[in-house]
Amino acid sequence: MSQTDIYTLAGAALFVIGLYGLITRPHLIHKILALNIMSGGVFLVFVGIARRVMSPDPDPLPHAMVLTGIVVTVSSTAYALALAKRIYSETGMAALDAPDVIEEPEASSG
Amino acid sequence: MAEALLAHMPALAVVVPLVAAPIAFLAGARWGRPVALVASALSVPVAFALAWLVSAEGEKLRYQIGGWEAPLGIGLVVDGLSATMLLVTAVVGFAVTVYSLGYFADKERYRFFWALWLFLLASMAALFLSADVFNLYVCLELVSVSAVALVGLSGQRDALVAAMRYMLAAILGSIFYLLGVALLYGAFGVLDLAHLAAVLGPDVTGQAAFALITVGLVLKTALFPAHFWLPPAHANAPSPVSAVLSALVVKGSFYILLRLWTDVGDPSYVPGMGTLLGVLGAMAIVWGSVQALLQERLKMLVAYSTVAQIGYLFLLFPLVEIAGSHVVDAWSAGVFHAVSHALAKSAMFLAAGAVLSRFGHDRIDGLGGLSRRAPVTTMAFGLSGITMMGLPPSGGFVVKWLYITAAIESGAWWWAIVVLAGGLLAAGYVARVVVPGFAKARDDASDLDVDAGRLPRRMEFAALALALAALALGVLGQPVLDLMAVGSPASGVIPWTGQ
Amino acid sequence: MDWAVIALLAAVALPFATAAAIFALGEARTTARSAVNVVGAAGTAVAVLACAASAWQGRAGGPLASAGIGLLDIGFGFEADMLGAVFAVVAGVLWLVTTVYAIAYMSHSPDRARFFGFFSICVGSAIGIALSENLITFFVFYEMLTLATYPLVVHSGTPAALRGGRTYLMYALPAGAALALGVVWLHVLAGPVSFVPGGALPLGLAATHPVQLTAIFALLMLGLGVKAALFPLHGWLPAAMVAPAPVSSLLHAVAVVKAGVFGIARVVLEVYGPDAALLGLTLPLAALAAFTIVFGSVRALAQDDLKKRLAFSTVAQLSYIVLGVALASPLAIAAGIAHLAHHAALKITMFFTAGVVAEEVGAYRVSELDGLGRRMPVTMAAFSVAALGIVGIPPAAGFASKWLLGTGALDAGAGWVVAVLAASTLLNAAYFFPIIHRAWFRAPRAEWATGPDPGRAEADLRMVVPLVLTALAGLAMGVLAGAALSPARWALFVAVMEAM
Amino acid sequence: MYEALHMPMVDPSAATAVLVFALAMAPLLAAAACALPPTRRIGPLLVAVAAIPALAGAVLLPDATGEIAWLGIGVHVALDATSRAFLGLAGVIWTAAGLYALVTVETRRPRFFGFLALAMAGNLGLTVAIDPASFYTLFSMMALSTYVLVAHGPVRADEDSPERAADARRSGRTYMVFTVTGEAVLLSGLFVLVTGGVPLVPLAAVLVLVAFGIKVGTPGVHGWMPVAYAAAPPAAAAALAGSMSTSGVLGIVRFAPGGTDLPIGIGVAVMAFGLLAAFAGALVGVVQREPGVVLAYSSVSQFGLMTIGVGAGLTSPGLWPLTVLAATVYAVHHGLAKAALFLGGDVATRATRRGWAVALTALPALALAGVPLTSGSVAKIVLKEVTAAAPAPWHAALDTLLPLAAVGTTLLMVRFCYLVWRAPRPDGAVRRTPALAVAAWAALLVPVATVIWLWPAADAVRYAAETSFTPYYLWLATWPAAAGIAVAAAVWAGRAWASRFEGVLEPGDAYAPLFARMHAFIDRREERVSGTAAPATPAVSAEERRPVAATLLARSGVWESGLLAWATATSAIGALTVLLLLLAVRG
Repeated sequence: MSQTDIYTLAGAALFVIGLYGLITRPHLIHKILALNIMSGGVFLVFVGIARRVMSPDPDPLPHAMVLTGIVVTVSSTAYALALAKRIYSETGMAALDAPDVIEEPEASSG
Repeated sequence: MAEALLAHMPALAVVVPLVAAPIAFLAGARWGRPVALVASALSVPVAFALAWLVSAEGEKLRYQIGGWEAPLGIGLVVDGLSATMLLVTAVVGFAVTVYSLGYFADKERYRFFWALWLFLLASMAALFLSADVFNLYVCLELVSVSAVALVGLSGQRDALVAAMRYMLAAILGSIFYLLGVALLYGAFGVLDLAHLAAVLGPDVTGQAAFALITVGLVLKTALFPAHFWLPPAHANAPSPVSAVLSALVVKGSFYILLRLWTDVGDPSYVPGMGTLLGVLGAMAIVWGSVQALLQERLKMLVAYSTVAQIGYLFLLFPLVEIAGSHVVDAWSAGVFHAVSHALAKSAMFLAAGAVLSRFGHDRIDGLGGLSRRAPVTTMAFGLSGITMMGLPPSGGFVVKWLYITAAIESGAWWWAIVVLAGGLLAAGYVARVVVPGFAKARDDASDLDVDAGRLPRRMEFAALALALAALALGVLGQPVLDLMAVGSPASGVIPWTGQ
Repeated sequence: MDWAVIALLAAVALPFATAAAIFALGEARTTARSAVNVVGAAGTAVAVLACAASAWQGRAGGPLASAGIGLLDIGFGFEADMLGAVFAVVAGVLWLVTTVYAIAYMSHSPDRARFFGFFSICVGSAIGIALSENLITFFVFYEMLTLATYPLVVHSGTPAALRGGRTYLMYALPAGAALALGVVWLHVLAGPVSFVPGGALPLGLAATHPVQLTAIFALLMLGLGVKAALFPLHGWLPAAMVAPAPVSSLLHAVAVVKAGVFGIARVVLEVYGPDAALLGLTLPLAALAAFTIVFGSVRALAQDDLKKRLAFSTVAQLSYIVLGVALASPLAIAAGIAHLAHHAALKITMFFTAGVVAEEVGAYRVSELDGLGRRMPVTMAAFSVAALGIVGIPPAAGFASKWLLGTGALDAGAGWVVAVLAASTLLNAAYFFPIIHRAWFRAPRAEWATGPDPGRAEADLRMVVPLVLTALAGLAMGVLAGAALSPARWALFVAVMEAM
Repeated sequence: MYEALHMPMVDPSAATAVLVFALAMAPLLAAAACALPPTRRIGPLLVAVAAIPALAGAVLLPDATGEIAWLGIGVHVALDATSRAFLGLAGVIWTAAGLYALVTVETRRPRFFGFLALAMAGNLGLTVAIDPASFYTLFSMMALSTYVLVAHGPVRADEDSPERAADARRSGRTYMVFTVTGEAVLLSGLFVLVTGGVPLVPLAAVLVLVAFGIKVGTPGVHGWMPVAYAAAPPAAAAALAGSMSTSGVLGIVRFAPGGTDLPIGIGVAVMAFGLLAAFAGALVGVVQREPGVVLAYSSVSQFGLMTIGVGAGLTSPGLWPLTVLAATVYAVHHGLAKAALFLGGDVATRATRRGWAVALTALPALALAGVPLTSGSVAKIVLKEVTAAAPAPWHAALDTLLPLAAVGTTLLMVRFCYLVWRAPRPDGAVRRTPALAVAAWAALLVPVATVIWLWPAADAVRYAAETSFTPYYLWLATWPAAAGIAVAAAVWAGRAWASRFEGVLEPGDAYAPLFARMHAFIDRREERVSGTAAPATPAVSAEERRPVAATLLARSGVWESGLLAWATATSAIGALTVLLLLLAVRG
């Protein structure tokens, strides 16, 4: 098993673990963290890929992309956290409750 | 001078709103409005100029920002498809801006709207112009973040929760997309779309990358069953935002799918993928329409209509795969649907917003006599409904025509049935809104406040103009069809069949 | 631009322009709106007549005035041909008459801007249908007509009206879907289909694709049959009678329903042509039409509601046109085409009358019409003339149609049609004569005999004059059927072209 | 009109033909005068004289043919011997009837005279319109306008009542049912005739004969005749019996495909029906109680005689021209006599002292019976010329039977005169019969007596007229009448016994119960339609069906709320991912 494969498999594992958390954990902070774990997984895959190029020096482009990705993830995480905080202050809980559209449906006219 | 300006048109399309956004932010509650108006108004001629350039050139235009070549520089590519999407974005954007000037009468509370709105426009433009898959990822994120911010703008509880759902779904989609990009790069070592198209070959990693990217974009496009975030987000956002989300934002991720599956690769690259997407599209059409029939609130109804209409976009994929000589029809149908739905759905949301902001509610069973109280708005809603139903003369009809043609030509008539059934279901939910409008006025029973003030005319007429534009596409759509074909499969060069 | 092309474009565009102006003027400006409406209708009438003139000029195979817009390979095109001119003139000229009637009739109704606006759109769509050069354009206007009619059906906004409107849509929209499928399918199979006398299908297509062409024909008939009120697709028409009288008059006796039969004529004669008979499609269509004739008449017998009785009569009469077209001999085709005009003038008179009667004396049922002839003799005389005309009593126009149809049927070797005509005549007489009888021979209702003038009291002249004019037209079209430019004569020209 | 597609032929006599047709249409102006308020007062007078121009045309104008292409679907007009005879007949009768009506009809005058004029125009016009469509058009116009005349009710204001008006309307209804049926059959027949081609000629013949058979009261389809004749005002009845029914004969003459090789069975059947009519009409007629009904059955019987002639003519193509002549002569003779009888009967019953009137009425009665020196004697000889050529068993049988029919006719005439004589005298203030009415009737007697001797240019008629003075024919004409009178005398002698047969058959005979049932049915039906036509409600309301659909819809809403839940939705994404990756890997 090459180094690349280890990175890739670890990345995939993180991705799946994150997805699992995202699905099952109701708390918003957990969900945001789960997403971060998934992102981490993706970055690992990227880093692994950088090594796959048949040259002694790793390909710099994936690293550049990972950096960009990290920036994007950090900012969106920050925004998500702010949103979660705001939701907590508005509703007193940090979870996605059932959206109000799911009230008891009844036959409507038309 | 003029030529120099023309040469930089692709950049201008992004730069104008991008520069205007911070200015609007800094200009504050009062002066942000004219800044946004000017910027979005400027975007329209820029988009037209680009469209003209592309048409005149007859093929893809490449533009390297700062003169840096790929792979290091950021390249912008304009072909017919991009120009079309830019044009729609500019036109809808301008109409929504005009509408918003009336809608956000409470200037202080919505002071951030203008900057976010311009950011959204800028990132949409950048998305449609991006030449490589990673830049597309960045744009996608920018679009998502500004869109989420706009959804939560009112700060109300439902809106915030909806924004959060949207945010989580959007990030999840982006992560899937990014993973796909990583695999793609791993498999082929290039990111530029054109390069990718050149080197794409049968490769498990590449196919897996396509699959993951598709999952991410399906999520962002809210294709059934991944539509879970869309109705609350679109229904609880301020109406101009709803309009843009339904009309443009979901089209952004669809645009990337289109690029990947028809420009870079083709649906047969992953056997069964086209059919699967088509089946999901068909399910979306039926399910979304049925849910629209059930909704009690107008904006929810319109949001579910979007869920249904998104389904039509995805019928493109199976038909492109099997339509033989009518592949152009199938492709054009999908793209044309993106255009006509953008116009009609924004009109519909703007009309719904007008009702909501004038009468203070949008309960469908309280809309009796609407056509009498708000004739222009009702007409805007009804006319955009015609496009939803796919009846002539409307853009929706052209879409239906092309899809059915492709379906019959390829012997897959069941897609034609889906298209037609969707039209009938659309008639059902449009009628739910329009029909009570004709009910006899009974002042004691109507939920429409007689004393509610008049809406600003520009709100009503912005909606009407968009609806009329959607109708006009059904008769005068040929230039749009010509434009979208430039440099695309529809131009006669069909890469995936090697012709 | 040639005057004929200007007339052609004006005929289609003027009603829409009128509609736009009416919507723009809004509810309050009644006088301006009425003026715009009348001027628009008059202009349209002139334009359609000019179209007819240009069609007449080009009848011998000369170039026809045409115009269009391209879209994909389908294209929207208009052309002033002989067949289209019939329907265009009927719709356009009767619009003018109906406008005058409607302005008076609706003078106390709310939402008049909406009403007259959509009314204009309906007429514009009908004229567009008439002057369409190809199946696509036809379909576009056909669907526009479907939608534009809806607000008029539900105009009063009562629950009954909304129900009627819903029934209408339940029929019309799926029909539109079937039509769309048929049109596209045909387009895929045969390429762009322009209407050509004698059929437009590529040579040999019927031999190579009989099953597809049959299926397409069925779809087209399904789509067109709803507006044409062919059994069993007729159910919406009686339900739509909740609409105000001008709508029932112009749209549900002329423009909308005739759009369906006109479409059938176009498809059978100018798309399928001889292939229709070759594929064995005309006989079932003729049989269905024949059944509808009898069925509609039988149902009409049982209606006490005057407008419903008229509606079922329309169901039956429309199938005369279909029958004529399906029989496909020159005389039968001529009968169908002529009946398009004949029935229009006669039936619109009857609906005008029904409206006047409902408005003036509050009578909605046949059983409430006793002695009405004495109260409004002019109105009821016009009604009686029209009724006799529909029954086919000469010399009113209905007879000319019937004569052509009967002889045409035998020409086509369909002797059984004569029996249908005979049965239809008897049934028509059975449901119309009692009305005439009540109006003229029964003692008037007591409340009319009281009051200052126990004798007669006609309605507003703006309503009476139109219905007298249409009745006279119905009479003249029969009396002068042989005269140059009469509908029957015109129809014979068309039929000869079609059958060549 | 289909010929009209080609250039119309220019005919030198076309102008004359157009003129004849225009003269025949003159009553339309009179009808318009009745309809329009300013001229309403003089309308009836105009109607009364409206047939005179056509009559003048029939007498004065030369033979002519022509076409009026623009009118209707092309009107072909011909003034030939046949049309001249029928136009003359119609002109005379309508003038007499019009003048008679002018002074006797007191109720609902504008309507009555308006429709009288329409019927008149139709009747006059159809005599010269020789193409099927125009003939049918005018025939319908005549027949349908007559409804108003039949349903008119009492003509005298003092006798008018809602009940009697309602009775008249029922009679009108009966008339209408037969007429409209006849129109439908006729139209079908004409269609077949015009375009059916040779194989369908027999069918055309049958349809045309049935249609016109209704008009002339052929047994089986005769039911309307006694009802309508009795119900119509006398002037209208005179026109109906004398001229309008007779146009049925014209129709047969014009459109029955005589002169072609028809299956012989058709001719034979026609003869059989004619015989049945001749005898049954007489038998049923003599037991009637009303003079009008007796005259109606007499018409059934008389038209039966003409029908026998037609039947004989149909059996052999060469015989047809003579048949046409015989039918024409007989129709004119019968028409004039019958009209005179109707008017005379009314003049007599209006009078308290009516001896003179009955005596004068006997003149046309004798003519019908065919006694020597009357038109009947000649007409019967002409008819006999045709029947003599009938196939084998028939001509012999007819030789025996026709005189017997004349016995029946005589009986009917005696019965009629008796009924008129015995009719209740008007009580109270004696109303004088207007002089103009008497004059109109008296004037009608002149052609009754003379026309046959003045018949222009027909050898057969001249020959028959001469022959009628030979002893054999004198005897042949006399004995049936004498026998009839003898039988009548015998009946009178045994009247105590015979009176039990009086009224044993209702007017309409076999049809009478059917009519009663029909009226009851229609009346009931009208009640029901108007009673139950509740405001339009759909049979199955949408609300009733709603629950099922609503349940399904509601359930889909619940499912949707499941789909919207975060966990399900993201699980679905996960599943989708797996599915897509599987697709990708498999590919």
